[in-house]
Amino acid sequence: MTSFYSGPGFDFSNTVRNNFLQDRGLPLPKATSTGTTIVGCIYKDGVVLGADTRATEGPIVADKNCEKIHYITESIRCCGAGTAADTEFTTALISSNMEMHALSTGRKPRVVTAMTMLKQMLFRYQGHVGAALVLGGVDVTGPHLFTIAPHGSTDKLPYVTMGSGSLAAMAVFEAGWKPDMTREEALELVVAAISAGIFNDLGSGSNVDACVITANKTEMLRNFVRPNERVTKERSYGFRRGTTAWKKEQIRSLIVSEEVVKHGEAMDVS
Amino acid sequence: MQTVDMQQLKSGEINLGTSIMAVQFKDGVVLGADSRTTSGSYIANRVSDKLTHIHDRIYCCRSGSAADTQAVADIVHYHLQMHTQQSGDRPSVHTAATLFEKLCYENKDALSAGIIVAGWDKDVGPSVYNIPLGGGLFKQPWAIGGSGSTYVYGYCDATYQDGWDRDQTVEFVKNTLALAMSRDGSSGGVIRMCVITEEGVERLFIPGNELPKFWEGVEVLPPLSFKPKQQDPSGPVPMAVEA
Amino acid sequence: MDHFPTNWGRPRNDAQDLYNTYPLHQRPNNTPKDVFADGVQRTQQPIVTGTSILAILYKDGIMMAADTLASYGSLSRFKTIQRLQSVGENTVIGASGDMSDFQYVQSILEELMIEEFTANDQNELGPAEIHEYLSRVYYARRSKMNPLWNSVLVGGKKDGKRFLAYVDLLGTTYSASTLATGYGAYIALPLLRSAVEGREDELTEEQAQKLLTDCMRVLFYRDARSLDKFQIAKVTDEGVVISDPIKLDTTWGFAEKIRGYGPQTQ
Amino acid sequence: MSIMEYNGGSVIAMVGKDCVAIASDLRLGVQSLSISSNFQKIFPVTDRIYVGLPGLASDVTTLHEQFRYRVNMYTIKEEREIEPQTFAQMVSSTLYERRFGPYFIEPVIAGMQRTPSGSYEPFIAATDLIGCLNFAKDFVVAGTASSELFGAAEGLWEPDLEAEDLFETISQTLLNAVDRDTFSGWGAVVHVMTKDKVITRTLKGRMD
Amino acid sequence: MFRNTYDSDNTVFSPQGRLHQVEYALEAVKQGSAAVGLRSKTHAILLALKRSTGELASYQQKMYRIDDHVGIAIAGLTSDARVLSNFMRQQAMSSRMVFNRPIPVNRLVSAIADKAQVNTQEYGRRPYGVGFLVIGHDKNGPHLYEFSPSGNSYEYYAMSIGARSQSAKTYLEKHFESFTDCTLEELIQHGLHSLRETLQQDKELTINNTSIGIVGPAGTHEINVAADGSFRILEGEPIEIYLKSMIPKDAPDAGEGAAPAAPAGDEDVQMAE
Amino acid sequence: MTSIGTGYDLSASTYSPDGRIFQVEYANKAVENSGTVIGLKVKDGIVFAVEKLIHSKLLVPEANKRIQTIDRHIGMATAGYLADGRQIANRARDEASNYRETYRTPPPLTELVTRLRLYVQAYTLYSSVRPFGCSTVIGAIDKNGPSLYVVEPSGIAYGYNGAAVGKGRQLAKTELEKLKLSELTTREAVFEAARIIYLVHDDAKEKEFELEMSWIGDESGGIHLPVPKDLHQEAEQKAKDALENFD
Repeated sequence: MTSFYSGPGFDFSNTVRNNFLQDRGLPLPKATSTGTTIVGCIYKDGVVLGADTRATEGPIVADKNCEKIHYITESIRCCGAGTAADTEFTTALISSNMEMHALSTGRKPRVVTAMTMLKQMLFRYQGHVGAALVLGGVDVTGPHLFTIAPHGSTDKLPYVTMGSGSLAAMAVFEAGWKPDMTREEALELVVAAISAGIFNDLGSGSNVDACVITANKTEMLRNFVRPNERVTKERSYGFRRGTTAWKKEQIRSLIVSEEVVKHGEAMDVS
Repeated sequence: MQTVDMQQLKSGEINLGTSIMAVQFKDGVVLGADSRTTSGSYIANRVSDKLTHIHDRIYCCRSGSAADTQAVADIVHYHLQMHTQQSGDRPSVHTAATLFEKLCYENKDALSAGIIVAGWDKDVGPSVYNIPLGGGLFKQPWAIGGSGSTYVYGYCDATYQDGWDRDQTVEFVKNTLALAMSRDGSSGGVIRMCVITEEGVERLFIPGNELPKFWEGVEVLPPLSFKPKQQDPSGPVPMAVEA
Repeated sequence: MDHFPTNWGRPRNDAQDLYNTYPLHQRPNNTPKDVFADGVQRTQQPIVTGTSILAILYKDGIMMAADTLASYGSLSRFKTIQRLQSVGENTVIGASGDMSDFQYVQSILEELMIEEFTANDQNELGPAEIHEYLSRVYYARRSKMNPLWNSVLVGGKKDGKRFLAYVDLLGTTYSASTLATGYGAYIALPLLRSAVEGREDELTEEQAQKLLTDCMRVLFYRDARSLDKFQIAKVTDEGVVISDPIKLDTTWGFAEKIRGYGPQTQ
Repeated sequence: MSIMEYNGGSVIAMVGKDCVAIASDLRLGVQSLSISSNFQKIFPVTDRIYVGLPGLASDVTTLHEQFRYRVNMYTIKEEREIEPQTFAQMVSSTLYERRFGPYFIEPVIAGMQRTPSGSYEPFIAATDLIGCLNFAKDFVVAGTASSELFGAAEGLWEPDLEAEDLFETISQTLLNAVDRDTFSGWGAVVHVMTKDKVITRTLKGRMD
Repeated sequence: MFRNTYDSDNTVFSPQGRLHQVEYALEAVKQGSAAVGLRSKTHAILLALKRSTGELASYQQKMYRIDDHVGIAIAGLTSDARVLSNFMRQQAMSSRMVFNRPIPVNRLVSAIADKAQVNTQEYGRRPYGVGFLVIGHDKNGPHLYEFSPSGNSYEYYAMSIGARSQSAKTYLEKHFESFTDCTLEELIQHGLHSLRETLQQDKELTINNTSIGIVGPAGTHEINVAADGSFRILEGEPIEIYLKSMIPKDAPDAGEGAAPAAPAGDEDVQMAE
Repeated sequence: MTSIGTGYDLSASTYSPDGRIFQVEYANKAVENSGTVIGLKVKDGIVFAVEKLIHSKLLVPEANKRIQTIDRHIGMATAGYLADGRQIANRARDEASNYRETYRTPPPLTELVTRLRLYVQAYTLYSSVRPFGCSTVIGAIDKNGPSLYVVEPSGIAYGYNGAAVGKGRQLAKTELEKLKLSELTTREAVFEAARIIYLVHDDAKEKEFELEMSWIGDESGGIHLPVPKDLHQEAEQKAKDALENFD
């Protein structure tokens, strides 16, 4: 049972078996992916990030309100698109490393540091770790915004989009972005860009999450806009008790009932 | 893009379709590049900077996979900084180019990178090196690369002359890139240029709406409908018919 | 012996017109089947291609836009190609996809319009009829496994009614107040939808033209097979007007200070 | 056929008012051949955590053992019982470790989470086969009948169901969904957890 | 009968440049019972006299619906009419399928005329032995066409074909200028009067031997007519009311007289103002 | 009439002993009995005019067209059997369309006439068909400017500056010859054409008729269109006036 020992990094012990199964004509299943529209834009005082909240598994909506803006440090956040598990774990790992880095240097970490860690990790996995990221934050050198593609390439731009809805969102930016916007203008533009993705791209949907980062404050605006609220059902579809026939019932009580028996010596319990 | 094939290869990678070039002149070198980054035919970045700082007087132009060329450039940059720290002296362009070549050659199966390295050093003055896909180091007075370069080899051969000054060289780089960008769908956007001389590095920027103009054709293809042409009716009577 | 000169050179085919009941000029032309037909490869992909077409409804009619580029792979091969075409007095069509197929479609539409003209009975084909006809043509060709590789927008205004619809290489059709083909469907359509839907009867010509120009600019920024030169066609009660090529004004200045792709600052 | 359909099986978990339920079918098959009508896919982890493991049967066993091992190690090291939230993270990282050679399991977790005030609140979660967590507020599903379960649950689930009502809703959701899935069925089992007891019922279902 | 050398087949011109076979085919049309067509600026109608071969036989169909907007009345060989009307239906359906538009009526008539011409020029065929009156409406209003086996087709204000059609024609020629502003009821009345002219002595129009075909908006006596006034055939009971509106032939102002006035006391027939 | 009863005149595939094909000659007879059709080729265009005989007053005026359009720039009118005329027009349209399909350019009239006369001639060769009982006046403005032809039932086609077929052709030809056609404008030719038709009809003193005219010229944008209503009326009025003065 060597497999119970788990070292750092990925475990490839199943790959031989899985490849064998695949060769036998059994295709490997799909992982949860965030079809996703994620965006970021620099404004006068900082950075605004935005994301939709739909997760998909093939054509199925797997999660209607997931979180795609991940925490890196207090003033650095990262939106993730692509294979959901990869974006989760990659950002979690870098977040952890950034914390360590901050502790060991004793300084507020910089956005380029996170960017470099992320791109080097993704490049190492040659695109197999399917994370497409929008990294934004403010550090001593000012606001920064990057995209990091799954293969490890980065781009530095004042406004960026990623994910399957990136084209729709980029159209909104290209038509409406201008330098030195106010917080309200930037936020409005980000909401419009995400909404374009939500309403025009099948891989994106539900709500708009936003995050406004300035030099001394980070506002995580979870479900900032909810344009797709489900209307409450007019009638209840609850079943009458006893509808379902069962064959066997077993009840396990979790209440540990103690009977206190008067005894000669108190507190002598073994 | 909704599902991720777990066995995916390097598909959907971001590409620098690119038109890049570097030309040397008496006092230095001029590097130039377009600014388009594509993923398929989507322009992922229309204002990218493909001129990468390697050292004080050495820059490179990148073409091929964005991820690969960035990784290679970062590694060389790291090495040259270490080199400077250890030797206390600026590296030569040749040194930088050699490092690039070594990485590209030894990892030729894993990389897709075509790089032009150019700069100025005190040993030989200006120099331009071309490292094509798969490695190999080729010193040239001028070098072009990327998908757009195939459209302008003829223009470069016909135009380039030794002994140009800075301004002539800049003009040549600008025109060549504009021609390549106008024909290559994978190149476009703005022209970024770097002039590297002993004195320093100067950045030049030509926005997309101010590129040099060349022949583009003026008319659009007329519709198929026809307009009869008037002719002198006193001309020959058509067709002689046997009685 | 077949005594009818018009039948010579045509094999007799009992499956069609057994008793020659068709007028001479309409007899089905029963050309012999190509013996190699089974091994023939049909068009597998477009070669010389045009990119997006955009079209919207507005107050006075419909407006359509297309750039003037025909690409050959990534080569910008022909930069002065008109991809908008008026058909009759009330209709305009625009095509993306294979330009050779589009030219063929233009020629059959020209034939059709001449046929209509020679009938000389004031029964013109309007946009709805032309769209229906095109959908039959495209569907017939895809059913022969030999599609015409286009996405076409058909728009027009006839008898006070605006019409805008789409047909593609499979014969798929649909109609909406905003339409776009190619990359336009991803990039321009979100903008068009939010600007036009629900305001079809309010949008003025100036607003419509500005909207399409803005979308063409965005497309030029983000579509690697596009050009900064385009044409706008409008169809109103006054008929079809296709503009001269318009050059886009574009903005790049914000990028001047960008250095490198990461930590680089010089 | 996908490897996920090789043995068949589906699991669903739902949140109620101060209670949580998790249910699965009982089929074990080899492709279209049914082998067992009493194949348990839901396992107790602690008193207040159940985990459902639909997917490849050999991996069901392997992962169950693996989780048991890791939960025991946690209990020994930490000297406390693992909470559902923590367990979900453990499941997630266990699966992601094998990002490039995954187990063919899509776990579903249901439990009663202890709140700082000492009471319990319902908790459900599911992950995909490489450990992407999905914390839902209503229900989670997995397995070969997942699309049918999504549809049925989307229509039937209501907030704040009492334990007995939750039992009816989850049972009907499961039974109706698996009736439209060839790879699931052959009976079903439901566990309803409240803060002080776990009711386990074996349902009558179609045996075809 | 005089034996003519130049009439044995349709590929021979007579020395005068005539085509006797075609002329004989036109005679075949006259073998059929009469049909009358006329139009106002809102309606076009057909009226036809149906024959029955005997007490036990039904009346022969004289009218066919081609499409929503087109109908025909026939005179001559019924079997030829079937072939041609079927062809017309195909043409009409093809126009709807390919262009999503009702076929322009003139083109439909030209199509069968072109088809008929072939049979006048090639050996081994005979010209069709049937004539049509075609009514239809399009954006230019109602139309009436005559198609004949010679391959000719013309648009008329009013026309009649078939046996003794000349008498009907005489009536029509006398009154056609007033048709333009007629109501549907007046138009039918005129039609019935002219159709009556073709009857043999001692016969009269009844609900059994008369068919009426209409395109145009619903008349006062009609119910369940589509809003676009598509083609419908009236037979049997519904035409009773129209037959009643006829002015008896021996009445002083009937038949040859001036435009019929509304019968006194009959409120169903309204005169146009 | 040496032909009748000899048996040499019963088929288009039969020569008479003196080398004539009587069926073709008979076909010409059909043409000679029909309403007059004239065509004028002038400096900058073509004008057609037809004497449309009215066989019934029930006919809708202006509805039954005798002049047909072959292509945007080609028009034609026939005299003789009208159904045959339409057959020829349909063939001409097919040929024009075929030419366009092959060469992607509007067909020149010479080419079209060549094809058309071969078609007509084929019907003079066999006993299985009869020749066309109509003559065709066809005209166009193409890349060589205006041109005008007549295709006869024999398959012969001549180019003309002024053409006339049908009953009144002799008088019409005499009138046409008086005109300086190469100096007339298309608009002027409309008046002349109307006058000639009225003149030849008057000569025959026959049934009612209707004048139908079309033109191809600068004013019609180089395409074949009916003469505009007002111009048509003006020309018709002038023709009537001229006739009265003439009498």
